[in-house]
Amino acid sequence: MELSPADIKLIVSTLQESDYDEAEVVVGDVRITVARGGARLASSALVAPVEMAAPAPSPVPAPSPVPAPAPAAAPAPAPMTAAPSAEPAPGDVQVTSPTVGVFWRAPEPGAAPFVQVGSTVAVGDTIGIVEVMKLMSNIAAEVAGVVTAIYVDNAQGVEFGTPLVSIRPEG
Amino acid sequence: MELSPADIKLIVSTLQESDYDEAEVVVGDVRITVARGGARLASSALVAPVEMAAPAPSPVPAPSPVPAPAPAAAPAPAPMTAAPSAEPAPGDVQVTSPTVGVFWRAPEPGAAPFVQVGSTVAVGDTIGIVEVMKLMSNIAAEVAGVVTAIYVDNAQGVEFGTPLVSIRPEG
Amino acid sequence: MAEIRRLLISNRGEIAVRIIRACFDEGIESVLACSAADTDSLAARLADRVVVIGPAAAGESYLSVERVVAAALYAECDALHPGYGFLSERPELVDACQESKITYVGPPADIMRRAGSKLGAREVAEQAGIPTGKGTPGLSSAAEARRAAEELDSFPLLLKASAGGGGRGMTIVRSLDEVEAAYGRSSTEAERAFGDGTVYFEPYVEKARHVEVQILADTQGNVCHLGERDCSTQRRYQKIIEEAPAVGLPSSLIEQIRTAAVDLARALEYVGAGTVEFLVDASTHRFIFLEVNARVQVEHPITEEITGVDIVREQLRIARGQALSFTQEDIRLSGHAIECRLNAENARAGFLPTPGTILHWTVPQGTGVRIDTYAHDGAVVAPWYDSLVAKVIVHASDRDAAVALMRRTLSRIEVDGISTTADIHAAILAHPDFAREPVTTRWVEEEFLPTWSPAAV
Amino acid sequence: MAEIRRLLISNRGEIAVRIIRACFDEGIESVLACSAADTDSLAARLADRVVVIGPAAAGESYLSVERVVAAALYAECDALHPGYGFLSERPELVDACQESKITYVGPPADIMRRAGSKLGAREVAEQAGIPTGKGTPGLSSAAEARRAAEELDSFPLLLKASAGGGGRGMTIVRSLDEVEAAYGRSSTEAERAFGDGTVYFEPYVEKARHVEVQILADTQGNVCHLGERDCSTQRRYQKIIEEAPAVGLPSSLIEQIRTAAVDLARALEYVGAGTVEFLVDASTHRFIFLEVNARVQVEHPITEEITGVDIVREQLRIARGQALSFTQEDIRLSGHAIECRLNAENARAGFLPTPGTILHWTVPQGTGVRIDTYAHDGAVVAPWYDSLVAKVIVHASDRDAAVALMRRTLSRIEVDGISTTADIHAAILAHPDFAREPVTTRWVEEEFLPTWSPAAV
Repeated sequence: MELSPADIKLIVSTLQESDYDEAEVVVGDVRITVARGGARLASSALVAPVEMAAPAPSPVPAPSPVPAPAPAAAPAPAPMTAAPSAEPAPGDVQVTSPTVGVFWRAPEPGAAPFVQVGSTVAVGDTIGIVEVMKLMSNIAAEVAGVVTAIYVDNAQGVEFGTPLVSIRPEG
Repeated sequence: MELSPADIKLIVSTLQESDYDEAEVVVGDVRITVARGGARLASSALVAPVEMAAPAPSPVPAPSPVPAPAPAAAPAPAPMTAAPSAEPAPGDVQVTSPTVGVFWRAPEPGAAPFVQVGSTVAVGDTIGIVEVMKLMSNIAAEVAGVVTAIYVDNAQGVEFGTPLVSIRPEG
Repeated sequence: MAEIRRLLISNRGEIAVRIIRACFDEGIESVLACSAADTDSLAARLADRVVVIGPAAAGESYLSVERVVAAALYAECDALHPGYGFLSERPELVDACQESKITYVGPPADIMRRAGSKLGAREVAEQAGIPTGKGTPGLSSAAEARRAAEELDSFPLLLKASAGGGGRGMTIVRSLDEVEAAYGRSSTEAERAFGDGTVYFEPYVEKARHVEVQILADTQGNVCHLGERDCSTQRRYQKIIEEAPAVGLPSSLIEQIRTAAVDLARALEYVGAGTVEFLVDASTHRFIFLEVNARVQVEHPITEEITGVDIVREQLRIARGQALSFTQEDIRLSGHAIECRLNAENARAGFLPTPGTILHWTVPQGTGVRIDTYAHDGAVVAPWYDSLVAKVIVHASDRDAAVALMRRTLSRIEVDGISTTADIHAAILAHPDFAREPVTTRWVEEEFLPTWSPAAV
Repeated sequence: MAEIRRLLISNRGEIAVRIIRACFDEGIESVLACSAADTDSLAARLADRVVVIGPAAAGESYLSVERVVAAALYAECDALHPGYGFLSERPELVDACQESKITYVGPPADIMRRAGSKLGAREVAEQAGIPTGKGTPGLSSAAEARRAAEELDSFPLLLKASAGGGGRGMTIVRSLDEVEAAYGRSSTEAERAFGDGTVYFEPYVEKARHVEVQILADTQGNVCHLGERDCSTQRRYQKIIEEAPAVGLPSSLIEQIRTAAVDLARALEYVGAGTVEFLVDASTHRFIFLEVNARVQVEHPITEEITGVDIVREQLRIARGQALSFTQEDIRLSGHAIECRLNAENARAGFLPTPGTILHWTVPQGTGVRIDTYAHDGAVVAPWYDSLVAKVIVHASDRDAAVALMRRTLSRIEVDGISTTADIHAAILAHPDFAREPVTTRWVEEEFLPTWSPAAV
């Protein structure tokens, strides 16, 4: 890995925003050591380097298990909600929206949602509907497995490529 | 990774804006150690001496402004000739012009040129003169060796960085 | 009055940038509805918000009425500007906007339907006393086409598609023998391109100039023209250089053409920005009505330059229900403007499109030089869409000065990473025929290209 | 008449781009003399040719009279434009150009010498009956400074350097005790910055507005003013926002100031573009002459916007020996223009310069918005030179509209990779004091910054 001065700047500002009073980052022949609030600079020459791990990615927000009412008398779509940062767990398969539109988790208002976190799905099972104007598109599971995350609430607007659910393949 | 003075400036100003009272950044043979607010410079004092090695000065030798006896009735400089594509042979050292100006291969009109291809030069030997307005700069060989190429004709205009000659180091 | 606070732009490239500029000027929030291929485009950078509506393929993004309207609802836009091309002349989009209470920046659906059918518009023109090509009605079979050609009995004829534009579906027919094959070709191409295979005959004018009049009409009954453009420099019915005004024609003829355009707009009860296209016989100076384009035109900037009117801002005014910001008497044409369409094409290799990443983009800055583009260092010319990269527009005191300024401008354009048509533009502008006066519509193909680069013909 | 076919630009950044534009307009070949740090700059891209004159350090490139003239000879230029800063007010460059038969775009050397010395110019102004600061002559020692201060006996006083500008060498002296330390500081700074340690006293005006008049004078005796600019929004004597015209002052006062500027230009037998700077006491509305800037000014675009005159092209006309393209009667001031200097600085960290590579550069396009810059994606803000990255200029119908347009423009600027002063500009424009009327020269430091960001004071 090659670091540029801009990278060093980024690292220092990352450390700056962290809680750490002392830190050392060694990447190849680059070593960055910082200390504050009375902490002393433990010289790298004297101690083993403390590897400052990159912060873990923010956990995916738990999807609301509440099955909200779906189409029929469709309410105005929830507008412009920022897509949640959706990083699937390694090996999980993400299903994304094929179009701009509104995501419906259940076939009709009051009905049970197609899937919940923990549901087992087969290939082709419907996991939700994306409505574009009055056109309903069934969204199908591309793999068989267990639903591990649902990223979008019922009746929420989605864009092309917005992650909808994650599935951990079975077998 | 190679640091320029601008990079060092960037790193120091990054640290400056941070909360850290002590910091050390080591990149290859460059070590930047800072401390403030009563903090002591712990590391470098205990280990190696502070090696705030500034990058090597620009490779261009300081031209000696020795007034060389130059063209009496100076012809107009040959204008805007595209710099010949000058790729030195591996291992050869290129001498480049320290300034925009006119290159003179001989100390005066009609005199023998300072060097020819095949000439042997010692460190500091004059290989030509670059005239900028009426100021003459002797261009000196930085290494001892044999002249392997001369890229610029007599009285030809050169820019900063234009390759003038190549020298194959001896020994 | 319909207030416009947030406007969806269902387009891409330079026209999206142009519309965002008008939004900025009007204090309107701009939302770009774009495909997944365009999320890093200049328009996406400049827009206040971006909604990704579908994958790169236009059919599932820019050409989907449903997705475009869904994006407008999703982003809570109160208006929609379709630009040109894509859905800009689809009455279904206008209807869908109306249903969703979104102000459509363009003519109402019924007017668009009337203006959009060439046969229908020709009928209205005839009723208004405007010369038309005295062509046939729509032809529904090769046999009918043959009968019609026999009846007309004056070749050459031109087979044209009633729907759509851009030269698609057009075929020149020089004898009776060619009719049936030509019918098949035209009708199939029209069906494929516009979903409507209706074609018809018009007399074909050998030496013709394409002259079109820019119209602006508001909902309060004001109809103004902004002078005319000459778009005769074409290759395969595609405009490549446009000029305003049209020079080298009798002023009485120009006056008749402008009046005809306004008359037709009134007869159509037209609302919005529109262009009425005419063909002028270069020898007889007779003109005939061709068609109406019910949207902003690619070449609108040259009219903006010679009139000082901002056509896209006027579109927004009209959409809000406001009156035009000027009257016909306010319009004074000043100087001469030329536009060169810089396409990502290699003219010397049969105008092969050259999509790719622009590695280096340098265009000169100068007084009277305007460059409408989405290009910059690192911009992607996507293979999915048309090849127009930049419109190079100059404005100077007269045609000679404009030609000189355009030549100087083109000579300073540097592009790496893609081929552009800058070289053919420069060659056309340097040609004595072009320098003397505007050329006719077949000049590029018949006179210029064969000597410039045989491969390009 | 001296024809100009090829012009050397011995400058960099946005002003080099600006001069290249004027060359394009005038049909002049542009040659950029640049340092090794600037060979990939926008100016280098736009110039017809580039000559590398030395390493990044300005002393061995942009500040070397010899190298700049050598570059002009090398590239066979017949004229040289120095821009602003660097060598633009060095009579030695003018002399060297004359020796080499290169047309210098600027005043003759003797006029530049006369105008460039503040003390000398003040003397000419006094003879012409123009109010001056009634200051002292040049002071050659701390003791002399103390005697002069005792004699004047009215504090506060301002110690100023006779040479140079940009606020360097200026010190406010509020009591006799401070004189000697202040003298040492000012004189040393002036010596270091301009090679001339001469300083002098002027009365210090607490609430002052900086008003300057743009002058254009040709070799045929025509002297015109293009109205005035208000440049009171300063930090540490550095202009950060400029406006044209100066509003909120009695029109009779403005008239006097404009007349004084023209009178002074005539008294100096001035030739070229120049700026006459005045200080206006915001309470008494009395004005005094400050100094002459014998070159194009950073803030010249706002004057171009309200007058329609292209100042750089007029400089080229004057250099060729042509008459100005207009008369004083032709000049009509229209609307209000504002310029914000976007610097690569972190205002919240004491205006620390932030050189680096611009990773992302997006500025809005809009009517009345002009951005003079060398920035683009990937452009390098070099640590070697000043931090001005872009001049954001707006022009609207009146001051309120211009302030609103500037705020909208700033809100749409996106820059990554470097810090810019866009945030502080936006905050100043949003401040009720600024919105009401132009502020005074100490307002930013004394009123605005302490509440905005204590770190920035």
